Amino acid sequence: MNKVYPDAKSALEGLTFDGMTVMSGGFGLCGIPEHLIVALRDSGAKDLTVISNNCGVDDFGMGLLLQTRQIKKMLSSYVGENEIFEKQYLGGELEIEFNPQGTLAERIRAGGAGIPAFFTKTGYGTLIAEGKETRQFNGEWYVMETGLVADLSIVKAWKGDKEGNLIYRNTARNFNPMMATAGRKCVVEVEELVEVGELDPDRIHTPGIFVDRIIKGTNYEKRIERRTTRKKE
Amino acid sequence: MNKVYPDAKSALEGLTFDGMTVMSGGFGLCGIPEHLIVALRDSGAKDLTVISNNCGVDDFGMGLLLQTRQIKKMLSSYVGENEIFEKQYLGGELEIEFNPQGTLAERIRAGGAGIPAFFTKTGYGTLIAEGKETRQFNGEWYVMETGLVADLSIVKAWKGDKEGNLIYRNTARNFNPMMATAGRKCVVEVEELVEVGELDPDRIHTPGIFVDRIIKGTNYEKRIERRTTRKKE
Amino acid sequence: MALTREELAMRAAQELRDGFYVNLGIGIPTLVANYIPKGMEIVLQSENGMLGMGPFPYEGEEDPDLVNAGKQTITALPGSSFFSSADSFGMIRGGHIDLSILGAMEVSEEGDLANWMIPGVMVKGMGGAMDLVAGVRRVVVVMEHCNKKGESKLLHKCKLPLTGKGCVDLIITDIAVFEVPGDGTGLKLIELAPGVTVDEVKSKTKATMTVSPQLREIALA
Amino acid sequence: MALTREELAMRAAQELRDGFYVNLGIGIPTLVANYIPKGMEIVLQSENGMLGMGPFPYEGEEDPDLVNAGKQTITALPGSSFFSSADSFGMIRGGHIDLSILGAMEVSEEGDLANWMIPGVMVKGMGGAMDLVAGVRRVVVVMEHCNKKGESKLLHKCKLPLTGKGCVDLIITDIAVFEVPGDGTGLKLIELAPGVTVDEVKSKTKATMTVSPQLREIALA
Repeated sequence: MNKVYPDAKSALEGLTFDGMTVMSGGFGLCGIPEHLIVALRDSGAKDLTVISNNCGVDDFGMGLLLQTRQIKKMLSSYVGENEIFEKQYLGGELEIEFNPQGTLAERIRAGGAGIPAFFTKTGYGTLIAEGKETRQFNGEWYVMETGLVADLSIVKAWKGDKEGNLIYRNTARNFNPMMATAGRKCVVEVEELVEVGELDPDRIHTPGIFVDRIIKGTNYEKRIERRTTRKKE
Repeated sequence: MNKVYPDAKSALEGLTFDGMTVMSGGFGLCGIPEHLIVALRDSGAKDLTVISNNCGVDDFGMGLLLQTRQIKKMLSSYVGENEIFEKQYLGGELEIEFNPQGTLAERIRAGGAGIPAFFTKTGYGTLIAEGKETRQFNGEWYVMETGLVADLSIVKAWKGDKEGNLIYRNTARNFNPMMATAGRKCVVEVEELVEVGELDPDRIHTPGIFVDRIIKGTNYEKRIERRTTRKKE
Repeated sequence: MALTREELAMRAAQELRDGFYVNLGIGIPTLVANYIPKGMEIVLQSENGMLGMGPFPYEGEEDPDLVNAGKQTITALPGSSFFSSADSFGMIRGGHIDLSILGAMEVSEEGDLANWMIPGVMVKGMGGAMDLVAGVRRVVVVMEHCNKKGESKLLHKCKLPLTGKGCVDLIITDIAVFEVPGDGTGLKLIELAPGVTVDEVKSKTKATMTVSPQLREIALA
Repeated sequence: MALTREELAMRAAQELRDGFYVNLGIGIPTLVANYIPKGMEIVLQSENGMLGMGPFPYEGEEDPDLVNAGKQTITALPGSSFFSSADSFGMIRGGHIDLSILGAMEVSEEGDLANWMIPGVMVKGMGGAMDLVAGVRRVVVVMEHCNKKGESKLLHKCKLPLTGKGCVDLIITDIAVFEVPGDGTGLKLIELAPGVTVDEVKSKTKATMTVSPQLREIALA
């Protein structure tokens, strides 16, 4: 069972189709599967529903699929960094379903863990709860939210082995581990691909069982969205 | 904010009371907080509701609290290794609520994560679903289960730092990480207590935010329940 | 001739496919690990929180922090990973395990399974069995065809409390193999142990059953 | 005299307690980190998946894999930990964060908060704000008392779509500090900015309010 593919294009081959749902890891531009996003664009698949906390910027990350008008609908918690997004949204070309960030994260985790629905306090009494079942537990009100799954998850990790065991780095972990569990197919890109057995089994964040295909990405841009620094004193 | 206590007895001081609910980590005898269990026994707190996957053996682990009749009720998935248990149960002294192991794990995780209820396929159409709400999602039937919290969680980790950041080892992880999140108070014992900053932040399984008190245990027995080996050829 | 425990395990091992992630129950299912075909990559899951379960340790190398779901000391393999019980059962419930092989006390013609509780006898608990049968993609039961009293363990309806409803996909007994279509037609006999006749199976089976046109002998080579 | 942004942050910092785990919103709340009293141990959470957020990196030491919830490059500290967004919001929703300090567009006299959406204007999303106000034990709002048109941001009822219902515990504005009893009595004025009168606050506040018998001047030393 070889899971290793030579590049992003080959790794997505046969897995993309029009109208599909795709989960894409990352928070802002941090920890996004930058090569797989390009390959997804190049696949030409259109009318995509994309589940991703944000939608990249105009010329990087998921923004690339806005440029080509491949996205029909986004499920996100925040999309403020993207002018093309705004234009397509206001023009009625793009649909958006806002989810509170924690609800989004939990819905994906639930989808991967076989939980079709759960209750959360988040959003009770707000627009988010409209049309959803609400219920009291122990005197407090909660909203029922459903699990999310996707046809395909694209995930970025730091290190991976050939079995698909993954380790993330710093805050680039974010949505990637849950998305790895919630895609019917999961394709991963890593900066470093090692032999099976090289990763400490207690350190693995995502076990290989969730990973169908893996590539070693090269020439990572890893663009920084808001470079903030302090001066050396 | 000092979280470090000199020993198990002092670490439980002021946290135990009659009729309380206690979560105790471990699977069988693997990864149980063996010193905190002894301290809990010595605290004399009685009429305890204990949430623990198993109930130890007659003379080790949670079995010690059966000897002293401190347990009123157990929530477990399997209690087959314990004769005192059987005697007290059949004698009507001890109540038991069986939970499927995955449902138990998820209920604890939910309790710690602010989720009062969720749906699972597990147990649908069985005794476990009796009296519980059942519901269809996407054509399949699910059972609603509720989140669990406890007055106190006692947890065993391998390494910890003085802030309470924890790392578990091998399959001794089991129920410990979720229980750490689901106790109103959480007390931890570790085999190795290190300075803050010594643990790799990407390796930490339980962040210190969940830990109220921590001790370094000594003279671990770490009893093996079923020693199975193969011969060297 | 009824199959031996080892032969049952050999037959069950034929359900493995390259790349499968598999959970094996206690007893005969555990023996299946000894019959993984050479060159086939199988990763064994232990529901207490491990993928990549290896063989028992050598004497003197037992690690109290490394046990399987049967609480036996085991070893890790290259590529193993450890995780919490919540993550482990998320994996199981979420349908990520390809195959579960486990024992049974009773199976009904609709694939209901009973293997955790006998009323009137001290109940030890279901452990992870209910989660496994509900969540794993394919559930294979391996068991004796009849109980100690000689009564069929294959029934119209289970008498014992259920572990799962309509969850069994395949039943391997010491005399026959059945598919479970779960469509109201009952069990479908697809294989016979060497020397066993359809009539013998029918006489020992208290469940509605059909016989596959492709009925063949269990292959044990 | 209305408080400056820095003074607002100084006042908000008085809500910190030793050992607190705290989430700071974008804008003025971020400045609170500069006023943590010496010797007090505060751990800052960043909801994208980090505890123990440190200061901005030195120039040239920015790490694209290390950003805060505002997507700014930051640093880690000894004792930091990283985790997934699901674990991060489990922490938040589960009530493990002691204090959240965040900005607002409107707050109602019952502690309803609006800070994510203006109908008719392009909506960027709520990010983690709804989760924070629903889950964190104590929610402190720091904001200008009036909006750019000079209208009160403290209202009987929020006009804007809510971020959370009855979630605010304390409101710190540039002219006053209010507790939110949430019991139908309205906001309770407890502190005034230097030189500000109760009448001035009343004239600028479109919410039911009471005045605490212990009313005092905001301490900024």
